Amino acid sequence: MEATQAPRTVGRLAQWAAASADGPARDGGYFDAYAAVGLLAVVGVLFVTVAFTANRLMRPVVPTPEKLLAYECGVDPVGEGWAQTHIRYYVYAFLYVIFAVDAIYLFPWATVFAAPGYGAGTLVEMFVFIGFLAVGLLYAWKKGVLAWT
Amino acid sequence: MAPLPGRGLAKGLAVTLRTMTRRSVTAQYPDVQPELPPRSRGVIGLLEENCTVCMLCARECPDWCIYIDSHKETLPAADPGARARTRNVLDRFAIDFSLCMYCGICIEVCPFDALFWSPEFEYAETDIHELTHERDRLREWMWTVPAPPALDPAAEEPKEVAAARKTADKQAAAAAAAREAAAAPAAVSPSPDSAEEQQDS
Amino acid sequence: MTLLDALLRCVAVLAVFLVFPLVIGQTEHKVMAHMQGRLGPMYAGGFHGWAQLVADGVKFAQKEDVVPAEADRRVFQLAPAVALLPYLVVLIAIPVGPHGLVGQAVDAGLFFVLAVMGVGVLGSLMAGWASANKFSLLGGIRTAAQLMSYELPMLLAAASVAMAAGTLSLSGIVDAFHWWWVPWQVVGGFVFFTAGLAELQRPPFDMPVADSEIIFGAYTEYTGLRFALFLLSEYAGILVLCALTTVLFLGGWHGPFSDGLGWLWTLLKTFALAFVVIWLRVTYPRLREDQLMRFAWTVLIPLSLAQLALTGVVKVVIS
Amino acid sequence: MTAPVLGPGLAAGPLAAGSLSSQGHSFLSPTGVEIVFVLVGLAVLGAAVLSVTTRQLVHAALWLVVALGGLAVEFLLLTAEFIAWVQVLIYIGSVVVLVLFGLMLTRAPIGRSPDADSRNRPVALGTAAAAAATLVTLVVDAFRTTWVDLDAGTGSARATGSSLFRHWVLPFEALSVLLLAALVGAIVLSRRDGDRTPPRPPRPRPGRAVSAARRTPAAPVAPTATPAAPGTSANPATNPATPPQER
Repeated sequence: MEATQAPRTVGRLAQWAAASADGPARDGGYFDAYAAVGLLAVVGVLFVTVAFTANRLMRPVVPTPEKLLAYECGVDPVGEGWAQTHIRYYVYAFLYVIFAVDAIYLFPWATVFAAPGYGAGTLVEMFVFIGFLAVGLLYAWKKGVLAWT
Repeated sequence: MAPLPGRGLAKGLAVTLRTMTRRSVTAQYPDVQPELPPRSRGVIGLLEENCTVCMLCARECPDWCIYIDSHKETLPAADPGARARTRNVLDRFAIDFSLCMYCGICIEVCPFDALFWSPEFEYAETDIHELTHERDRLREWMWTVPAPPALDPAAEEPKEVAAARKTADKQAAAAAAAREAAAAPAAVSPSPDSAEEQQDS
Repeated sequence: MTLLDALLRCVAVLAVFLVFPLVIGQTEHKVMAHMQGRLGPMYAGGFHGWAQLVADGVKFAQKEDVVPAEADRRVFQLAPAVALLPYLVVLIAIPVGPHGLVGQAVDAGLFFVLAVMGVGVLGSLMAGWASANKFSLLGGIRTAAQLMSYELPMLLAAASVAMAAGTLSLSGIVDAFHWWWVPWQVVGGFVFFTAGLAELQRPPFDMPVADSEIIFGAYTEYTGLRFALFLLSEYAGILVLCALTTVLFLGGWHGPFSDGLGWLWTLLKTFALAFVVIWLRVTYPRLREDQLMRFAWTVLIPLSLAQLALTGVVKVVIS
Repeated sequence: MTAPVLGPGLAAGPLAAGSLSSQGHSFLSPTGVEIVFVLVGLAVLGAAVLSVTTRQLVHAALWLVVALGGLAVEFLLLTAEFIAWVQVLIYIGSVVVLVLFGLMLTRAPIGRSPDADSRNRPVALGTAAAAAATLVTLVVDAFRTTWVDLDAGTGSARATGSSLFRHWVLPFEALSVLLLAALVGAIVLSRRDGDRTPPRPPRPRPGRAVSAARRTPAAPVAPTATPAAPGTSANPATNPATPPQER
């Protein structure tokens, strides 16, 4: 298995990283960090574009009506490209959105609750918060929403 | 109910892990030829000389994949007084292996031992029409038919052998009787036929 | 940091992104084969078929790109890129070794990673909808439902680690790691890894692509390179998930000689987890859709909430 | 590393855009961050306009993704790191997925939906313009030429957490009640008949008729619009998510 890059490259990476230090929160480092992320996104988009373009040059284009039909295990498609599905899925979506909003609050809390000046009080506050939602989850459970019909 | 929850899951993991450490059973086919059991049903070979165009095979074939064409030939009479005899001459014998389902009925019904199973199996074609093989190809496969496997030590004697032996014994007995009878007058040499027959069968 | 420097890092990340998933995919070919008593690919490249996936890639690149006549052309074509790119972007923030050996340290790293990974599912949704195929659509719907059920335990488990470390920075989390975190966070690790598997739609959670029911889910209509990109995104997802689990729950680069060989530890742990992913795929049958949902909501979420409580209490007690 | 403040005119690349020192601000010499901010803002605006004008339902949702993603970038540029990723996680990762999910569950035809246009364009345009005018006036009036220094870290999770748990604990707890209410509401809405069916019925014994509400899961592929799983699905009239079944 390739050790990612040659050790030399790893060393150089380490040097750069050391140069940029591990405190990206410092002024300036913040923008640099996200600029690098943005740059990577651009590189990724470039990669996909190049791949698609190269693919367009290489591949054959021989469309036939049969080929362009929807694939349904080899038989001619039945009806349209839509099928009735169970509504039950949707309840999970509701539940998720609500719980996700809840989970978001855990993150700022997680970073501060053990810091001096917060401690047990903050812990209890969060437990109250989560407790309310756990009650909601229990309610959903009791109502049989979580079990499939 | 398993005594410990998740025990079945762990067991499954153990099975796959154990299999991974074992030797795999894959045969590397094109590099290593498979060892086929005797009487493998690979393809059907034709021994043309034995075929009398009786059409039994074609008629018994469940999916009608045997094609036989023939014509009659008149043989001039051997003796001046005899009638002229007719003989069937095979023009075409073909098996469509895209239809054949390898049931082996044709081989079973052939009364003259013209058809044989050959273990040869590498006759794939890119076009389905080319899977109809004519008699020259079928004849080539004939030479790949292995000798029949030896009988089990305690096995009953095949019928043909038994019949041949019976005949041979009878003839031998007859010859012996004749020898005894002719002991005084003149010695007649025993017929060589009996020995020959025994060998043939 | 200069632009060139940043660019080099990006290229390095891209290289990792293109090579590692192939390594994982090849490992999957071989491990799966041997677990099933087979040999797997043996020819491509000579030695035990090591170049099989490269050959696959070459093949995919030359195949015709079929867009169904009824499909929404643009969305259909764009979907693989949407599915793929989030994993690439995420990869930059995952620390490999000590002393800042990371593509780019991001302060809210954990949060960033979780947020961006969630975007990838849009690709599957787009593919499912745009294919104009009812099986694709069902696959898309199942993908969405699965994401919604499993994102939550994943978030909660990740929050537990963030609580333990008191930071959202991935490097910071690894820095704060002690060996006793492993037993402390083991439930969270289990939940995170399992939920991640489900989000990647890996067996046994591969209901959205269940071939015996809905052909290949959202990817049914895809051919050639676009199909390959979807597959690549799945394996890149495995890489990201295993690397993240390593960083969050297994201590990342911590291990003997971690000063010099830290990156090796991260890699080893990541690949060990990738092996587990493959192992699970070979071992377990697919869960039914209702079992899948119930598992998330009645097992994983309560477990992760319990882990949160445990983490919070222990943390307050020891500090 | 400290980002060197390049000459104002040269600071085009986002990499060079580091600190915003308080002196020398002018609309005529924007920093890199400001330029990027404006560009992304234009992109967001464009995506937003497309999302409300397109006739294709799913395209509208996808343009919304672009707009929301652009907004996340804007938050990032304003150093509101935490909010930016919340934006991605909640809005793109769950709200839009919810919207797409709903569209797929009901019917999202490929191609234009002629009934997607409510013919209220002038009214909508008027409302939008009025709202925009109000907001812009408000913001401009409130800040005028004030320059806010953007320090990285002010929008981080830690900062958010400390202000949340120091000063805003009560609203935070109230929020949990709100979320609980939303949860219960969602469940009640989607299960009108929740009282009729026991939450966990005993396993149906062979020979005894299974109650109509507890059929085996309806086959996922049900191309015909049967009133799926009688008794359990919501009343189509009350739940927007239910596809139009009776035609």
